[in-house]
Amino acid sequence: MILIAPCLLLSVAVIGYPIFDVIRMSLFDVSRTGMVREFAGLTNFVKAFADPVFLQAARQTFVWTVCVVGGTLLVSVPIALILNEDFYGRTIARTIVLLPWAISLAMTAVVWRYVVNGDFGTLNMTLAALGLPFENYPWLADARMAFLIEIMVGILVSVPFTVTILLGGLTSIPESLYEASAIDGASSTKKFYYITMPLLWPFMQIALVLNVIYVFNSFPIIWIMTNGGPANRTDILITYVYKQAFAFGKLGNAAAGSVVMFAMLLVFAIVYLFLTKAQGARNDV
Amino acid sequence: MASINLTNIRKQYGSLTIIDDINIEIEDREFVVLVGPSGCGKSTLLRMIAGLESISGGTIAIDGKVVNDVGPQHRDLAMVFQTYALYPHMTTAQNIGFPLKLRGASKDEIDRAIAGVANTLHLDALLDRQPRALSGGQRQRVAMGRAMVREPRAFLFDEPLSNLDAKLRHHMRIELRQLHTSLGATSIYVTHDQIEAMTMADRIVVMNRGKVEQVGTPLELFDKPANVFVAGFLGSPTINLGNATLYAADGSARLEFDAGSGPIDLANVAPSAHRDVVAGIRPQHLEVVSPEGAKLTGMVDLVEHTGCETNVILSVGSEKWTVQSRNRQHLTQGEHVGLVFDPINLHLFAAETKERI
Amino acid sequence: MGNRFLAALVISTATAAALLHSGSAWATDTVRVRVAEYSAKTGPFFQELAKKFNAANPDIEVQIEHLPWPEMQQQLVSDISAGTAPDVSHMATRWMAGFAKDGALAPIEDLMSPAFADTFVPTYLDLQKQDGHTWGLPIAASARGLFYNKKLFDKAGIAKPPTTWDETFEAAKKIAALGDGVYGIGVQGRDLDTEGYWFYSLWTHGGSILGPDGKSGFASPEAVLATNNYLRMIKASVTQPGVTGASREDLQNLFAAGKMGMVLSGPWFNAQLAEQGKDVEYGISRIPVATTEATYGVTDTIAVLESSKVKPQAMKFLEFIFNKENRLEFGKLEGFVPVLKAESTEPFFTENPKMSVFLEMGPLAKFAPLFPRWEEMADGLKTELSRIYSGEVSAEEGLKQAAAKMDAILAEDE
Amino acid sequence: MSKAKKSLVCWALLSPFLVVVLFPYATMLSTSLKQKDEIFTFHRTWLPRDFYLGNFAELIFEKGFGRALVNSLAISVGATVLSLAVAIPAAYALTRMRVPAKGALTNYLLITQMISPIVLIVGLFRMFAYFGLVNSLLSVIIAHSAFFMAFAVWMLQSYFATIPKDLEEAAWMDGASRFSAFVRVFLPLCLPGVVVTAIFTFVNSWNEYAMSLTLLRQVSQQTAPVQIAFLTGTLYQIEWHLIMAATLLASVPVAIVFASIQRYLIGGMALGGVK
Repeated sequence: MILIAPCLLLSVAVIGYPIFDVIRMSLFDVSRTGMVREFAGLTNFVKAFADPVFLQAARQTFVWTVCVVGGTLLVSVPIALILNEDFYGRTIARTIVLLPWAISLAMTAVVWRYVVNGDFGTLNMTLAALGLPFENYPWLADARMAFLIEIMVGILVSVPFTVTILLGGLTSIPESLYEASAIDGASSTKKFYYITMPLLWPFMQIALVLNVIYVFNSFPIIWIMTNGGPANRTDILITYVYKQAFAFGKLGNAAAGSVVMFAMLLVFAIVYLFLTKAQGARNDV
Repeated sequence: MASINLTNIRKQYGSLTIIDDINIEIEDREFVVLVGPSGCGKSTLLRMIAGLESISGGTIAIDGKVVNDVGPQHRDLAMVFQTYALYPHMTTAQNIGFPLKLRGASKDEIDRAIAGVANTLHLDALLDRQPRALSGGQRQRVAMGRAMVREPRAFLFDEPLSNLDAKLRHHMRIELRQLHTSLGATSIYVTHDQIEAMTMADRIVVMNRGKVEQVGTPLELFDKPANVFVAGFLGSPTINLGNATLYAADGSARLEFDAGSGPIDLANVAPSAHRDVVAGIRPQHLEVVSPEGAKLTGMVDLVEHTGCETNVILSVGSEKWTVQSRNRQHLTQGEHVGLVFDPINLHLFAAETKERI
Repeated sequence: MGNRFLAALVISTATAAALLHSGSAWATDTVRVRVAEYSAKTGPFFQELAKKFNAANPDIEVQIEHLPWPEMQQQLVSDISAGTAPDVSHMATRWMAGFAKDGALAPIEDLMSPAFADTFVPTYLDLQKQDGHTWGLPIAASARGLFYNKKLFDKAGIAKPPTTWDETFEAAKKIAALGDGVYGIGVQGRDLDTEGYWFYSLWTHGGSILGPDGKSGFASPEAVLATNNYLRMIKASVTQPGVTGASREDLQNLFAAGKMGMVLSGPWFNAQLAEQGKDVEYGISRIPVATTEATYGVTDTIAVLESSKVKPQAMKFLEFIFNKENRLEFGKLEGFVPVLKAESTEPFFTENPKMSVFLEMGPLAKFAPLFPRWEEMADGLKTELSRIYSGEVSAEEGLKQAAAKMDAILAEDE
Repeated sequence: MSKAKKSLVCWALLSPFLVVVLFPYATMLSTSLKQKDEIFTFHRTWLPRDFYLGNFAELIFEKGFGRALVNSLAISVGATVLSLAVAIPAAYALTRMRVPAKGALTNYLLITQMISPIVLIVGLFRMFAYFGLVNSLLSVIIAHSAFFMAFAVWMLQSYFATIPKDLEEAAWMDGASRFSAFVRVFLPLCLPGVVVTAIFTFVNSWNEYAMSLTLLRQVSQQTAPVQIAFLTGTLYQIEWHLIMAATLLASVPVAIVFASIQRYLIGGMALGGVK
């Protein structure tokens, strides 16, 4: 008990109060300077749901989270498999794969904003040098393209963490299983399908849950690269909430939005726990 | 060295009772083996003695002093774990010296003690190795050395040989027993292997489902098992059991197997009223004869040759029985044979309580 | 009244203390001043000013905190809500109304002497007033003009800078026809000041932000014309590609690289061009006109916060900042137009054609309204402009939406 | 397949991703070696005019970026130490002891991870201001520890679970107190896990922006990411040459740490196998 107390105390003290503060603000009329005025019931929530931009941001958050997390797993699994092989220069390759982790998200976003700049960015410079028609293509002007690029950057920065977890998982699969399956006549695809995937699955689950939480709440990439634009088409809930709070001074609305975001993740966590539990129960039978 | 007394020991997890009212008195210098099938609570009991598990009820006393609330580090017992639990980051010497180091012994003392133990256990050449560079037997020895180095009040062994191959296990059994003879230390030894129990123990405690079934010297238990469970647990191959009826006729006791034997006169049993029993006869006490005139017959299923002994597995009624004999038997599968035995070797248990009559 | 009494009390206490313990440390009043950075030079400039001020006023210690613009609002909100706000803070004038309405700012008309108030160009000081109080001082002011690349004009055979939007369009076409990755004119489509870029066209087409009926003027026929003015340029591909992806900074960079014929911007751009666009020969002319001549006037505000316990000392520092010498230096450094009458006659402004044009347009300047929720209205407008520029909706349709949003907010705040 | 051939295939398969990873680094390097007026020019080039190191010098000597790196280092080390100091005992208790309401506790820790610090920033700031902790590196250390601790607990827990319980029990039997068994036997064994967790916390803290920005207002206290943001945040022009140089400077130490402990990192993440 004494051992857990400091951890709990620190967490409750530092995070607990702000959480309480946000919930309180979501239920009150709040001035732009954070002064809590009269009780407002669910007005802030009603206002949030009545705002088409909020709903749009919610939809886009879904797309953003699914694409980034899904893309991350799709990219990470093959990379982890390759990095788990023994080949010349593996240490270097592993280090390079980890590199995006070494820069903060905000800085990554700043650099990428420069990279994809139409006239001065290094991307168009390189593509043009390769003879491709991208002299001055404005990557961030079109909402769909901008969102796609942001998703790609989102994947890029999530890969190191995910690959690390998956590599940890791969190294924990005993070699004897592969030997056994080889004797049983399994081809390498079958080995992957029947041995690697099932044994890697718990690690993928961990990566999935944590990535969903991180990506759902990920702020800097979109904020810096497109600021939610053009026309709110790349807004996600967190950028929406931030604008409400600090650009428009609607702290109550922002708090309500934050609570809704939190509730969404909570529902995700509960569904996840429920599913894994159900699956666990099936496996036990 | 010490005596250890367990009085009304209980262990519960919620409504689940793991150890149910156990009383055992272990005398100073005694080698006691706790034996029973897996899950019977023997390891839990040992860990309770060690102080690694809390006690839900009853008292544990070492040398007459109740130690229920004394932590494992203060009970002055040594334990050898099934996995050996060698510290992977320490060398053999460091592993062995660790208990002394914790007690603040001087470096000289420690070195001397390590050298002494290493000498006894033939570990001298391995002192600088780390556990991962040792074989299973060597690891086992290091674990022993770590237990021995500080002359504890008692040794606790938790299936210490179960990870060794058969030959090594036999060898270590002898060594352990010799060690006990020379050290004369109180020892409690947990195993599921009845041969270990029989060969090593001064006294055996047979446990089943959290209860003590019987306590006694190996031969007492073998010769006079208190119930069907003990009879079935000790001895290899397993005792042959059959349902039978006991009754009195002509002033003497008679037994008739349900499998369809003729009446067998039992000279050494007092005649009693008609009752259902379980009768047991050890494979060594059975003999295969020709079926003619035999009171008990069976059909040969399989003949096993182990070299000096031959085991014949047969169907007797619905039961599978084994006959062990020193003579080579030339029998074929499906052959009908007769079985004879000296009634003096019969074990009789009440059918209802499964207790010895 | 109360303020004055307090001020008198504080000053007399401070004076008494100073007399008793002249030069001793405990008598100093700390004034925390927060400034946002226009450029990397802003912070150091104010640090230097504070050093000078502190040396001259041993009883006051000014501490400068400087922050990037994008973080200012968030930090100010956090600070005010936590009671750790500075005594003086820099802010955009458009935020001022909101903070004033919520009681976060101190009215300063009683803190400053009439003589000091009189040194300001009235237009800019008036912008800091609302509900009968003055809420701050105009720390920066700018008007906007048309920057044009002389070399590109020569190449395209354009004799003089355009004065009407039609001429501008023609010029842009000629420049764009030069090829080689050169664009005729920049149109801004994202981030800070996107709405401002649109106001240039709105006002010069005779439109206004707030209609005569007190409702949004975003959807007026003039506004539609103003929007179509840009739209025809976009459709004719005489602007940079990807208008909706281009921020003010992007346009300025293109101009500085010599890739853009014309861009509408403010005096600060001179400073950047001096550093980054050394090869670009450029001129600045008035904003092109359709029906009415106008420019966009923007000020930023430096205000004293209501929570400050050293308001008179804070004011003293403000007076120091706004002396002519310091203002002039600031103006030269960052390239803002004068806010002090005395500055306006300085040769730096009057004789430099790259500054004088902004000065001349000063009287024509129109300003964004001081609504507490202006940011929201502007954001709604920006969103619709972005849809219009990308061809997703027509000007009429998009502007109607933006106007509806503005009207809804106005109605809510009534 | 020979190892050489396999290596070729592996590199070939990885190359698309590696290019994407390295592209921004190449951009940073190229831009940071350019002078200010070279960045927005008519004819862009990858290669700088002359490899100009002045940006780095300007950053360190004029902008005080060295100071910011030191601040970042102090905060990251502090946050790592503090969060490990509370997370290790908690993770130990959760894996080794019967903790009442264990489920609720783990759920709570998961929940704290679900809320972005950005939406909590106002409340967080109010609280630190109330305790007078604004403008002190300590406050950021505390805030970082609180936010990164849950992940640390989670990671340590899964690592601790792989350490056989027997080993500590053996130590207790050998006469070690709980504490000394923990320090002498348990900790040395889970060192790889602890190191990996420490690295995670360190990197998270090193890169964290929002809390450092809000809680530290004095220029002398700024962390590296905050100072880089200041370079981007000026109103009228972004100092790309300095930003790229600063980003490079801030990421190189982390990259070197990654390279040197990379074996450890993946080994430590393998949640099994201390034998």
